Amino acid sequence: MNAIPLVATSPEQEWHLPYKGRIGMYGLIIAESAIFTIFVIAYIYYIGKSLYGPTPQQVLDVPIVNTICLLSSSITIFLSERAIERNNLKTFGLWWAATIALGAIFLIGTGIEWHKLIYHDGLTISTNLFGTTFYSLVGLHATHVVVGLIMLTIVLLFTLTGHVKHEHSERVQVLALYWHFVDAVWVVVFTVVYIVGR
Amino acid sequence: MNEQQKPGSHTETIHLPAPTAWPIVLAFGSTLLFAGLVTSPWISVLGGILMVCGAVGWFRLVLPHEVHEDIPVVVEHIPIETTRREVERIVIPEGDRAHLPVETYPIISGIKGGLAGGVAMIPPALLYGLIAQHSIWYPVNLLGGAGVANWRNPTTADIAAFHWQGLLVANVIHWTACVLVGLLYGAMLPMLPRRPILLGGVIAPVLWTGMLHSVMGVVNPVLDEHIAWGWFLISQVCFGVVAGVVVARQERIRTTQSLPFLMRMGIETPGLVQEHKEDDRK
Amino acid sequence: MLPKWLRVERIARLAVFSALALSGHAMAEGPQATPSIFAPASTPATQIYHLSFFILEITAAIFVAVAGLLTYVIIRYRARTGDDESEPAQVYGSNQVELAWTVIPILIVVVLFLTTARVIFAIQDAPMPTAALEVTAVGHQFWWEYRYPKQGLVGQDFVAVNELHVPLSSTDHPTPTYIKLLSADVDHSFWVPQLAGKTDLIPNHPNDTWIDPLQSGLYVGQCAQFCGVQHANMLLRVYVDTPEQFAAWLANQAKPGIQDPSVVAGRHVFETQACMNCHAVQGTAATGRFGPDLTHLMSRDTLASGMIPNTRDNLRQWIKDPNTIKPGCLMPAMQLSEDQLDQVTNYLETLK
Amino acid sequence: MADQTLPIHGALDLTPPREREHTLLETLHSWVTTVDHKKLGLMYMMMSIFFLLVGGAEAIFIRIQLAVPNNHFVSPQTFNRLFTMHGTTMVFLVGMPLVFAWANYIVPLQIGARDMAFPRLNAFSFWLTLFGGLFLYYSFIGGPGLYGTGSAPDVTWWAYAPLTLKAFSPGHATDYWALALIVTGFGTIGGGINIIATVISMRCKGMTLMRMPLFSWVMFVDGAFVLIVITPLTASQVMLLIDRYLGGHFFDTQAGGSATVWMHFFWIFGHPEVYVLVFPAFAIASEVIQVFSRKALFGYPAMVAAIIGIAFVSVSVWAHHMFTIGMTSAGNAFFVLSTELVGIPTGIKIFNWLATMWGGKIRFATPMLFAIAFLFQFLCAGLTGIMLSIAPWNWQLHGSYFVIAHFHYILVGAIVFMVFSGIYYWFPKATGRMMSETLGKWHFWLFFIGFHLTFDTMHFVGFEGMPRWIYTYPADRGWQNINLVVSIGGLIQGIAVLIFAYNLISSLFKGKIAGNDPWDAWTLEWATTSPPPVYNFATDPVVRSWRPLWDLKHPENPDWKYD
Ligand code: HEA
Ligand code: HEA
Ligand code: HEC
Ligand code: CUA
Ligand SMILES: [Cu+2]
Repeated sequence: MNAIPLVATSPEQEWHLPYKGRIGMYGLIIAESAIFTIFVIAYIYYIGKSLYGPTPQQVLDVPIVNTICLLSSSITIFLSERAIERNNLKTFGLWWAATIALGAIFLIGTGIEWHKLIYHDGLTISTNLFGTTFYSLVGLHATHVVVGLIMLTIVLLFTLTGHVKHEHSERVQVLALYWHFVDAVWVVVFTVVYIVGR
Repeated sequence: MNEQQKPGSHTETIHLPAPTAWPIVLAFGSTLLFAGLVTSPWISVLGGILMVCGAVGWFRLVLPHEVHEDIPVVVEHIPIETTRREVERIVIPEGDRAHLPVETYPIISGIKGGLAGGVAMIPPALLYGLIAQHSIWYPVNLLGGAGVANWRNPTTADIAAFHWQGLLVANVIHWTACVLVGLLYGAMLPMLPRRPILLGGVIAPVLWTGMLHSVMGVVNPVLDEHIAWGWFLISQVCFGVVAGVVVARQERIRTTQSLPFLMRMGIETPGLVQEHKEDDRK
Repeated sequence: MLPKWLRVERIARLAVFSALALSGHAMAEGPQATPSIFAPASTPATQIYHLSFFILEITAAIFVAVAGLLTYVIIRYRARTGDDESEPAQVYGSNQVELAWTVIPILIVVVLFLTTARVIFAIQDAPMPTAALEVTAVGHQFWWEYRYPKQGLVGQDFVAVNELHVPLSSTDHPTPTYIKLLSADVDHSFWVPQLAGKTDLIPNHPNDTWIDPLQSGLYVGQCAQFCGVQHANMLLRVYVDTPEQFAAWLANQAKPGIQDPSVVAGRHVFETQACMNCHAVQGTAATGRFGPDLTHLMSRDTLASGMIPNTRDNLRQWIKDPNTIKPGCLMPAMQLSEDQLDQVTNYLETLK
Repeated sequence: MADQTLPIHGALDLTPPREREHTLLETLHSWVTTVDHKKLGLMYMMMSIFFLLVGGAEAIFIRIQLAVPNNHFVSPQTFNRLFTMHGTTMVFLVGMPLVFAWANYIVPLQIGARDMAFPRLNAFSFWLTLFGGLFLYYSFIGGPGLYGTGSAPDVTWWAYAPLTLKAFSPGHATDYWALALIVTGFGTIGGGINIIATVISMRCKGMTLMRMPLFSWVMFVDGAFVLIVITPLTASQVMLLIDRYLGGHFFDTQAGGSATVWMHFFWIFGHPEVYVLVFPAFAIASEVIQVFSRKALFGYPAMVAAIIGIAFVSVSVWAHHMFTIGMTSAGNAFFVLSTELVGIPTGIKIFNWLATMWGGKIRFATPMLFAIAFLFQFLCAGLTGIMLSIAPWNWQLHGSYFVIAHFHYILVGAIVFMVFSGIYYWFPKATGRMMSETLGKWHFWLFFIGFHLTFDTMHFVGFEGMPRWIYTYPADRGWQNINLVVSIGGLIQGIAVLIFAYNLISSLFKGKIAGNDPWDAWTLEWATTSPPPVYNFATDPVVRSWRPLWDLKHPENPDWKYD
């Protein structure tokens, strides 16, 4: 048999594979989780091992407000996801902006905390083991928040100029997934640094 | 993203992502960003600038929709054929095909056989302990002794006393080994030509007892010094017979003994397995 | 009647030895110039040796079985010329066969693991007998420091360098040496194959190891963890002394440095040319800890951790410019004049 | 139409056929801006082959220095750079790009897709990998190191702390190591994300996961696996840079930091990494052995389970590289057990390949020669690995040339052999021409002889107490005879590789025209032209089994009836 005949694809045959953007983001999340895990393990291993310098009990205040802001931003972004699914672009934009605002508050709060630690308590990354592990872990997380906020802001700008439409909702959800991840990491970091480590 | 083939037509266009230089720009910028740390900070600055350019350029390629290039295509039939047209088949005598399908459950029957054998071999072992040292813990500790902390040059009295770590380790070793060997019985007993109980239940334990005897000096010298190989052999044969019988019953081995070896081996090949009809496979 | 395993071991040993004969060394007892792991002379090394033969037998059996099957297959099932019209019967698998060749390796692994665990506990958790000598070894880039505690009534703690002396032990009256392993800078590893497996020296992470040498003589080894430029020349020399030899050595090492008035000029050079910043000589003002203790320099057979014989010329050349002998070591050329070199060499030669 | 449900159309590009010559600039431009998985796959492959020659040259220099005792061919400083760069190059600039070369070129073709899921990310990942590699080599000429200007990393590829801290490695040598690998690491992450998204979201119709060719399954697991493998190294390197630049104390033992933490983190990366490197060899073996034995793979579901099993178990074994650092006896015992358990799914794979060949009609073309050698060599290497997993024996063998012999047996004897096998097998598809069988056989036999001369004998000098990382050895140790033989074998390997390079290039121009399916194979890539058009298939294929072409070639005995 030489020629391969054509067969029309039957309409009942379903062939749905997951959206590749979402899978890609899961892949990124897996990779990032591994990085964070290593920093968390280092943090936990080095608890109490500083030979000198300020200890967590002495200088750390639990950042309740920051945490509430960041975790609520997960709720706001979830609400915006639902909005764009229903084609409520205005609602979407509002909740999206709220997310950015809450994230920004978190960052500012972190900055204030660090300012106090550095200038008031004399704790820098090179002071002692606690300083090294603290700034590395929290800083790594903060970098991810920064990157996330930049991406969210770009989307906000596109929304304001009217370029974001209902058909982009899957892409938006992928970005929101990243933001949820950043929040989930904060839960772990918060527990390890401010609860377990103190 | 490509158009559906319309029957009979011979040209179409396919959309593929367009080639672009932004990825290499972004990559180069990223590298320079890091390279500045070991050369000059200005390299990092240059890297940063290139990164921003690359990122912006790339974004504009994918937002709001991907930029494509169109490639026209001519559809041509490609023959898929081979010179080796025939496919041989493993030949099975006609009469035996009537036995199909032979479904065995080597895993379940193996586990059951192993556990049953494991239970069966405990009484002789404990009996030996009672007779030789008046203690059922004696054989337990011989097996599990390595688990007892600071177990160095133990006296016979030590070995005859109760140690919970020894009991724990002995149980772990015992049940692991029993299940594993049971599984092996489940897999291989059907393959044996005749008298599976004799081969599997008696000859095999003799063989593995011999092997263990030859290496026990290295594996566990304490056990090697104190073990009574006769009693050991008896308990192994108990295991073998009971496990063999349980497995043979479960897999209806006696009736399968008349089948050719390939069938007893569970080989999946055309002629020996159920054929799927065409509509099953979508 | 020899246990069966021992007989098999003899065959295996014969095979390995004939292979090792490639490098032209007979397997003798006692210390050798080629530090082979198959010539153990101490209890931990011997335990490892027996275990290794067991493992070799099992892996050899697996190899013979699988490689044999492979060889059979490629010969028996090769395509014959002209036979190109049909495909062979397609076989997709067999659950029974998969189960069988999964379970058999698991059983082998169980046996291997139980045996190995036993030997681990026997070596690592062996209790220290009271008659043991305790020495602390400190690894430096690229030399070895050995601190001996006070030995009964003899003098004081002292520091030996690069050549470790330990007492001979025996199976009925064991006098092992327990070595605590520390590091002053980076990671090192203490490996004298005929005496024991290696253990690393890691800063801020004390380790210990023990040896139980059953034949006297000089055993060689070297640092087995990359520690910098001259890792290759951080050689080990372990002298297993008879009781008399050991007692004599101990007595000498515990004494302070000999103060010979005829070399006062050289000692002056030593003390003014910054030598004493790095080096110590017991009983003098020199108390440097960065470099080796030189109190009994002349009691050593070699210089620079086993690299060169301890002769006057070598010593002089070393002090003149260590980098001509051990390029990259941490002692700089001290820019001494020829006269100063002669004087300081004379001085050092009195430090017996 | 009852019999066929597999429409496959290769097609020719209609843009005016070969009407004008492309200028060199246009050709370069097309390669530099490409996002096509095939071109990128070929670029990854070219990068790997280039760095294989560079790393191999470094190996040859190492062997010349070690051929005789007390040699002065290179200084100790240069030697330490040579082996560090040799190891780092071979693992990160040869082994890792090879993973992406194979995955990129072949997986989309085998699963009937047009391209990878993220073509631009693909290009980005490649360029990051290449630039990272070039940056690493820039260290030879840029920046002052510990011993003068222009020094490459010289701290072994393990880069153990505290040797790598500023106190013991001033200058930038270690920084080049960390920074260059962070750059390539990001490329690796991008590549891994691409692979998993492609396999999950881009399979053609009818290709359920259990109908994927095993090659694609193995590369899929590899792509997912690499995401959690390279990232611990990236994290550790960031920590190292924090210590070196920002005064951090992660590994600073004077401040309470720990050298052993680096060890754990490095090997949590390092052991799974070697499985990442070997998976393509498994993937290629699965294809080549089937086609050249003319039989379906024995035990497909077991092979899938085994590869997943190996990936999972291998994350629990890392401390078998650390048996000598003074872990507790219980810790040591645990890692002995977990390491040996990894041998079980691996053994299953070897047995399944054996069973595939059993009852077949084996053709000894060059790809199959390399695959058969691979089977023997991987068996040996696995068994020496088991020897190394026995902790007390490891206390003797660790840090000695026995370990080097073990891992070169796999890295060269399994991976490089299968890479050659794969190149001979797929070169016709990628270029439309066959490679020379005669030269191929010369290449195989010379490389085989050289390989065994070098790495068989190397085991023995490990038994005799020769440690790693030494630039020379004294004459009275008795190691010189074996070292000489090892070095000669290395030179023979070099000649063989040069023959291969010549074969590769000359076949591009003078090779026999291959046609679509020169090997009479059964996976989708053989159903399109050689080389494939840029869009791979004109229409999406539909499949019913993991050997779609077998089904078409043998309509009375298709796979889907029996599996
Ligand atoms: C994929 C991995 C890989 C491969 C293929 C190889 C291949 C080889 N390796 Fe390597 N090796 C490693 C990975 C690898 N190695 C690693 C990870 C280390 C550890 C590093 C460390 O401890 O830090 C190591 C270490 C190592 C050492 C130990 C160094 C030491 O501890 O002091 C030695 C010693 O002999 C060695 C030898 C060889 C040889 C002879 C080859 C041969 O197979 C090479 C064959 C030769 C060629 C392929 C080259 C042929 C080409 C030419 C000659 C032409 C050149 C022309 C131009 C450049 C234009 N290797
Ligand atoms: C491709 C890479 C690759 C692969 C697949 C492996 C596979 C294995 N390796 Fe290897 N290894 C390396 C690359 C690799 N290794 C490298 C690069 C290093 C050194 C790095 C450095 O120090 O620089 C190293 C070092 C290394 C060490 C540390 C040595 C030391 O430094 O002290 C150990 C110790 O356990 C080890 C063990 C094993 C084992 C048990 C396997 C197993 O997976 C093998 C399993 C296979 C088999 C067992 C054979 C087939 C099975 C059967 C026939 C079934 C029957 C068998 C049994 C029942 C056991 N390897
Ligand atoms: C900056 C430190 C430093 C100074 C100053 C220094 N040394 Fe050293 N010296 C060392 C180190 C470190 C070693 C060990 C070298 C090695 O083996 O790697 C050493 C080794 C030696 C040895 C060999 C010891 C042995 O047993 O092998 C001698 C002898 C010696 N030094 C003498 C001197 C003299 C004499 C001077 C002064 C003129 C001097 N040193 C100055 C650091 C120093
Ligand atoms: Cu000390 Cu290597
Ligand atoms: Cu490993």
